[in-house]
Amino acid sequence: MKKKMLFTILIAALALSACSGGGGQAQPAIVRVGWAGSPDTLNPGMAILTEAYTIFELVYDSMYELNLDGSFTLSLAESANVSDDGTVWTFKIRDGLKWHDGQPFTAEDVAWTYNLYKDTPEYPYLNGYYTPYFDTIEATPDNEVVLTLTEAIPNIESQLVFLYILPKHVWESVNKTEYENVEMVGSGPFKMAEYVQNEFVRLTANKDHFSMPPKVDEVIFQTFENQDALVQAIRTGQVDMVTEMPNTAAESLKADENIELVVGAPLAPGVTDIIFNQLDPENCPEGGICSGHPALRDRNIRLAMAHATDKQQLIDVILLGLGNPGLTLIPDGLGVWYNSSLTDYEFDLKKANQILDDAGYADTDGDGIREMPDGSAPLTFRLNWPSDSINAPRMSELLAEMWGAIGISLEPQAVDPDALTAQCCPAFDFDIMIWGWASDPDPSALLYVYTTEAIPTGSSETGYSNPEYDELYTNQQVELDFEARRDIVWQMQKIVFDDVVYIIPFYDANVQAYRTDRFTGWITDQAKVELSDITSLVLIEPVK
Amino acid sequence: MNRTRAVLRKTAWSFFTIVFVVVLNFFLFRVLPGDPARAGIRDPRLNKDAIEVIRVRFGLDKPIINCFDSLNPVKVGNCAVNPLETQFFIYAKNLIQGELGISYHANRPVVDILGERLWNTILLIGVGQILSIILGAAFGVFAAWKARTSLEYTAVGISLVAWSLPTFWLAILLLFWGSTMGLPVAGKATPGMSSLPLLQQWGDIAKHMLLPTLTYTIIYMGEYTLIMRSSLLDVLSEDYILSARAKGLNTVQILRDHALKNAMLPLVTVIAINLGFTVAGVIQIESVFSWPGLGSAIYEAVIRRDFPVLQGAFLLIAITVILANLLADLTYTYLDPRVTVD
Amino acid sequence: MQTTLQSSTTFSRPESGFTVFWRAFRKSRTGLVGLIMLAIAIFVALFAPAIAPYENAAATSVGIADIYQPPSAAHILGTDDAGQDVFTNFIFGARVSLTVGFFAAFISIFIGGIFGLVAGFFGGRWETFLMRLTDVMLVIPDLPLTVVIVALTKPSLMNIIFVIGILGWTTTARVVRSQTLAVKSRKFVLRARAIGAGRLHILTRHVLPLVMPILVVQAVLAISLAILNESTLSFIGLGDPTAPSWGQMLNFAFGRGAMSVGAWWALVVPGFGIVWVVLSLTLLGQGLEQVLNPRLDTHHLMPGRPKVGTEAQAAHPARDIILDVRNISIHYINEGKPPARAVENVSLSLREGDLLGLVGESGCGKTTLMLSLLNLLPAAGQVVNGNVYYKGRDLTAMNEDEINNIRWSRISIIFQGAMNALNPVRTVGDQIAEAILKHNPAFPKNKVPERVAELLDLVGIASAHSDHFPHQYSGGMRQRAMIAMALACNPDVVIADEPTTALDVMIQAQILELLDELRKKLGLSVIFVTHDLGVVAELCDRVLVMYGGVTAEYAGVDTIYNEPKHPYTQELLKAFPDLTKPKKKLSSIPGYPPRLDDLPAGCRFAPRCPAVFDRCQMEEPGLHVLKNDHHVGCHLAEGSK
Amino acid sequence: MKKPANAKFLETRGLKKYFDAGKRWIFSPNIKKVHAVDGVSLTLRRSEVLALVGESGCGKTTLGLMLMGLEEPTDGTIFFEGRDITHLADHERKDLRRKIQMVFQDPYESLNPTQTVKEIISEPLHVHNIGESQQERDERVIKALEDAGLKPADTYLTRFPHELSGGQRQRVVIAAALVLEPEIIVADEPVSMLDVSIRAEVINLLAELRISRQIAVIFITHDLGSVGFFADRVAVMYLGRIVEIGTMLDVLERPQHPYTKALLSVIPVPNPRLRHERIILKGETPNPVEIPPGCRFHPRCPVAFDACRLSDPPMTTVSKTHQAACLLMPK
Repeated sequence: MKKKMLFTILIAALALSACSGGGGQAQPAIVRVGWAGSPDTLNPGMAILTEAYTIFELVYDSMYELNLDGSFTLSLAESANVSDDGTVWTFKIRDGLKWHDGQPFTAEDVAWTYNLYKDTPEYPYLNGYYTPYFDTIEATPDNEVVLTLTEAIPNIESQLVFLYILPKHVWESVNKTEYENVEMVGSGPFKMAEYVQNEFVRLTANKDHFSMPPKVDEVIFQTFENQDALVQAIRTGQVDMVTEMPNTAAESLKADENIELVVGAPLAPGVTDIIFNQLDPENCPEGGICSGHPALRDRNIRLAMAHATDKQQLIDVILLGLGNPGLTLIPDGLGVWYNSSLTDYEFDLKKANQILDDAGYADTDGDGIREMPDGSAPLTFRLNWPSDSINAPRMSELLAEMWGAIGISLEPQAVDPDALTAQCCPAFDFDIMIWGWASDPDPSALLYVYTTEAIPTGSSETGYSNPEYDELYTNQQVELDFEARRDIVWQMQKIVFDDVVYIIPFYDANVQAYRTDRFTGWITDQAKVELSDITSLVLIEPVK
Repeated sequence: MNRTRAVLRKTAWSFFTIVFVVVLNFFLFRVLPGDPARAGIRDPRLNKDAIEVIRVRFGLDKPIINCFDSLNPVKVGNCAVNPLETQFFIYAKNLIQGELGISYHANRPVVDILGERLWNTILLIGVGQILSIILGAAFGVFAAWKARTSLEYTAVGISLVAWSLPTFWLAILLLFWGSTMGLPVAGKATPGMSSLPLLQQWGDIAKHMLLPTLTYTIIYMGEYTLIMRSSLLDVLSEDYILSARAKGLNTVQILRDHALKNAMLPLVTVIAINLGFTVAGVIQIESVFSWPGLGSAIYEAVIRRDFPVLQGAFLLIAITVILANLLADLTYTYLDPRVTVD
Repeated sequence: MQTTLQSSTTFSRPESGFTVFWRAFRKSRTGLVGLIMLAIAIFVALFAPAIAPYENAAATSVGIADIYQPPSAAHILGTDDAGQDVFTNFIFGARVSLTVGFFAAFISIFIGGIFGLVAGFFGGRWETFLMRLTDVMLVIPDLPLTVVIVALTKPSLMNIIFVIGILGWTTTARVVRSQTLAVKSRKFVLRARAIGAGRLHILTRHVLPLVMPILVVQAVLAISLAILNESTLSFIGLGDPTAPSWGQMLNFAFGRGAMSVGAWWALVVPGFGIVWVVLSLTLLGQGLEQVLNPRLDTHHLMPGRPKVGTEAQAAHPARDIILDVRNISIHYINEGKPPARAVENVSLSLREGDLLGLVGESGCGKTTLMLSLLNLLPAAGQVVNGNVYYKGRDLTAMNEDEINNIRWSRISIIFQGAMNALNPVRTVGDQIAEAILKHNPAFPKNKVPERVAELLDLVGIASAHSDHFPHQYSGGMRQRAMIAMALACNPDVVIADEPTTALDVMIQAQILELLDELRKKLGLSVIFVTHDLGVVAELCDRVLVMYGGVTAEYAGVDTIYNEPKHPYTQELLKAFPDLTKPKKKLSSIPGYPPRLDDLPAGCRFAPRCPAVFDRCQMEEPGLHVLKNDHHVGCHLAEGSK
Repeated sequence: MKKPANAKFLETRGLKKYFDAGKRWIFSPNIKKVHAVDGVSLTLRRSEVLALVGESGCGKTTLGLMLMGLEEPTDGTIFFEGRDITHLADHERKDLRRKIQMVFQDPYESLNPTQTVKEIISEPLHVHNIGESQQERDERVIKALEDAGLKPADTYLTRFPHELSGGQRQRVVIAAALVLEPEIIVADEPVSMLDVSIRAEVINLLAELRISRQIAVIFITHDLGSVGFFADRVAVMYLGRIVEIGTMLDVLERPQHPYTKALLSVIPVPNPRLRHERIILKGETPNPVEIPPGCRFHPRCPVAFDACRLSDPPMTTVSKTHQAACLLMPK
């Protein structure tokens, strides 16, 4: 009897679950987003991953909003004033703002948060890069925040945009490093409802948000460790949107009439780079091994290789066409900072061969591989990449073929990412690497990579050193005039492009897909695609 | 007396193995190249000071053991360091307090991460093991009983094929088949179900479990079938089966009362040993089906080189396997009266 | 039936070990299929350049349109994520995958083999150390170790092979150790020591050759595991992406969204390759194992062959004859071979309260005859003629259910080797109780222990031992317990099949005494099977001497011993040591008993018979009945009365 | 070389072998001992057949292995031709091995199934580096085979053990022992696994060898019946001790010890007309871990009296050739 009961219950449970999908009554409008990741932590001081920043963007507010075109809009403050010397900024915070828990949101919270970010050494990602120029931050009784800088900087918006404002009344009493912030009291357009790390994040709408009240009721972000499953999920309607997927899926998803596919540069694009170790062993930093092939220090070699690189084929095969040829570390996704005046080295094997011939690299022993002018060593380079990259091996195959055509051979070898870090910099124990950088909206970070100063710290992967470039770098950091700074940045790009410091095969595009049968209003007409831009989720509404 | 002794000795040995694993576990992850503080955090925004902050946070600024700064390459450091301040001592101390360090990636105690995922894996393995054992044993019994019939050839054939399947390959094929059948392809439950009645939640979980469990069952069932079959074939050729038949017992009675218990013995050992090998399978299944268990935690940790998590999971699994083996040994002692301390 | 050779057969060049092995292996269908499948895979790998339609290199002119193209004339299995021909990669992938498999397996077999051999052979501290190490390795999950090793080295093919190899030795070490221990405990190793051979000599000449087959099986399994492991490592991103193995093909197909495009071929083809090779190796392994560790391919629950031959025979037997066996013939059917004529035309009759001795050398069909009485013949055995009447009912005509009621309750058997005939995991008392309850379901449950105690007491075992397991009994006690069990249902007939063969003389005497006592006390009729003439002389009323499956002589005990007519009986008696006539030189019968599947024409004893004459070579003698119910199966007895 | 026929040339004095019962365990320092052989003194003369008789567990096999140097004695000494060979290392024993050879009980187990008959028999020659040339070795192998009754020898050379019958195998084992031209053969139950019709062959073979090659034989058996035909002397063992020793006729016809009497009485006689009263001892040989006090046979002895529980009877001389250890014996 007992057994039978249990069985009945099980059957009932299955039956219930089977019909739970299509309930009749007015269901809340829930947007399901599938993504391949999950926030690493919800503590804004400790977070690294984009997924975390996406949630911050939705749940918190910050001083500025970053728009899809790369421009900034003032968000929390009604107005921002800067002193004439550019060191004192005064932000007037909107009145009547409220935290999700009902407490009033004031300038005090803002000032407290900025001080927290600035003074907590365990938040190195923030105070190491975004707050180094902050001197003092104070709140005034007029609901104003006064930010005093140590020196004038040109890019205050990009410094503030990722500094999310935390509720002082919650954060005052917690351990700043250990706090996991799962409850996440914020002020943004969505409220945290439920969070299970690596499973899902469930947010409910904050319909009272001052600028962007969402039209849907809930957003659920679900983690898919398997990209094929993700594609399958949007196909079968288990999710309404996917933020990333294999490029291969694009074509077939496009064919689905209920799915709209968007391709564009990401807001903070990733850069794939082919890195040449050009460090002269004489300048070997402390702890360095500096075993780079001497030929790579010769610009002719690098230039010839640039001419022998068919970027379009790389884009076609590796990205299925969803990307643009790259020039320098500054991607086209950075908008104005991207030097669009540069013309890429054309793919021309004849020219490449010519360059090598002229420079004295000849194939003296007839094995199809050129030797150094003194005949000492063949042009055989070790090619390494982090073993967690699935695209790099394909790229290495293609590069081996392309460069083989100009008498350069490669010894391809995947390396554990940690081991590669150890091998890379500042050890300089490699010849060529395929790796990548993630970018910041401001070009400064990526430009730093080329500086001489970065060689011993490990940020410089190439060992490139050019005093002229170093000086320009310092200048752009303090140039307040936007146009003038942009010119310097462009000039810097020209220098490193001419010196062929890297070969940047491409800037990859972001591919996202939306189901249009349940929600409408997705932003699909922008040049860029980014989930951490919240506009879509705020704008969409259920299909009637 | 003998049995108590055997139990004691086996328990003691298991304890020593655990201690060994604990120590090995520490050094294994310390011989790795590179600086964990920088690994996976390749970020131009970090300056030297910031890196130092991270190293301090993860306790990597301390010497590994007294006199040795690092193991790779081994070099003699400052012997004046208080041994209590070494990484090894801190690791041991934390371990005793039930702490496994902080995840490089998730900024959370490893214990919390593993803790919440452990149960999901136990659920998956539990159901999968039970199903595969029951089905495998049943097929094995039929195959042996009906030896040299098409029934046996079918059962053995299917089992051999199942045994030969790469786990993740089967998982991905099932995932595609399942998704066309409208089955969920990821996760343990539909997010946001927690407000629904318990029954409905269970049903939802059951639906999510279907594909991973099926994969698991297929992969391991084959092995159990083969073992059960060969073990039962051995038993059925024993003289005491003949004497049971001579006693007038019918086939069912013979199988039930004389053959099964004896034939189960090898299976018990294999099940316990299998737990260790299951890890690789669970990693593949969980990561294909995004099942939030230990396996996918390990997979992510491998991808992200999140060594504290890997180290914790490693320890957890090793200890589980050691205990499972101990349990199997003791079960064996219980099941087979012939086992005494030798 | 032991394999014996006629010493008279002239000898051709004997087969090498390989030929013998191959002949046995050929019979294993699984093994053959596996071998063929593997051969195909190896062939493909070896001749990859000739088979593959394209050269093993990425196509230079690949464009976006070439990626994930479905199967077509140009690409019969489609293209992959880099526009490469899947079929070509599949063919070349066989090379890499098999290389990984073979080399990794070699490493693990090498390490495991040495560890196992050393541990098993030298024992002592080495063994403790190595086996503990093996235990520890077994509980340590492979994967973290692999991660660390791959991170420490580089994910090159060499290192992958190395990692898989050194992580895979544990099973081999265990198996090799136990095999080494088994070989080491065999007497020929002791004998080698006795002739003064050193350890190295014993290890290389005696142990290694016998461990080798196990190593081969292990190697086959290790190869398949290595191939699976390589694909798993590739899946987790720890493989060598520059080595185009099947695992890497899968890795690229996964990582680069083959399924999302619907390019199933990129996924299914390499997966199929892995399944093919792993399956072939598994099958091969199974086949090898069957050869090396031949398990009877029959067991006691397999349905026997239906009886063929004559129907019920005429005359109803005399009233006091309880068991009447009439002209029974039993063959063992071997597929594709002549049947082994294990018993031919044997008749016997057992009177109530009598003790009938059944004597013969090993392999003469005694046990087969006894098993046939209760329809317990193995699956290959078939009653081709004759009947067995128990109180007038034909047992050979009964179905399984009907005979189950006769078994044990009317006729029970005391098996040879009681250790094996008792279930080791159930207590002796429990096994006796089972027999009682089976045939007497109405027996009051609470009285059962009492009855068990009574039975044990009857055979001289203290009832306290009823809770013990068979292994806790000594050999003599087990045999007594077996007797107690045989008496559990008060049977009329007890068949004792060599109950004392493995026992010491004193214990043997005890058991015989006990049997004789019980027979008298309980009025049992007993058939006593033995090869020991002395035992028969001590106990029996009538004796049936069997040779090569036929009746040699059947008569009262005194006739057999004092007036034997068959030359075999005569010779057998001469070969038996008789303490009453010491210092007499023992005579032996030259030659060996015939193989039952290769019987000589004419008399089966003719090749060994001292009185052989021409007729014996041609004609099988009939059974001649002399006075006193004396049956003799010899031409010489013809006509004599 | 002159070989005095009756010189003592193998002798044991107070030979003991104790095994540990169970594994050593930290908490139980006093481990129990199995008293497998518990003080055996005997002598073997040249070309003498000495039968060692007793039930299983009486220590007769262990004794044989100790004589072979395959078990290390716990106590006592073994002399061979007056030389103490008790604790020789393996390399010191090598030449001794040529002189003392062993034949084991199970002919199926004592041959390596992967070796041919020729390999098996020539192996001792290789081990001891005997023979100048291959030809000489081959001749020795053939001679050993023929001496062991395997004729014509060359038909056997290339066979594997599984192609031989039990009797043939046992002959091969004997040939492998003979090839070293030993002076002693220790035969441990060489016929108990064989069928009756074949047993006689092997026993006769050993009896012949002893005459033709002057080989002394220690014949270990549990069956008194099978020794009567060729043993010169018989030693009866019980629980690790010799309880009676004497010439064959002494023991078979004038047994002194009740145990010997019992053993003799239970030997089946192949003649129904000679059925006789048998002395059947109760129970089985006791566990050699706990040796009964006093006379170790007293718990099973049909004629035991009080004194037997208290004093351990010494070996008493019955005649010049006959000794036994029983309190009932006339002094």
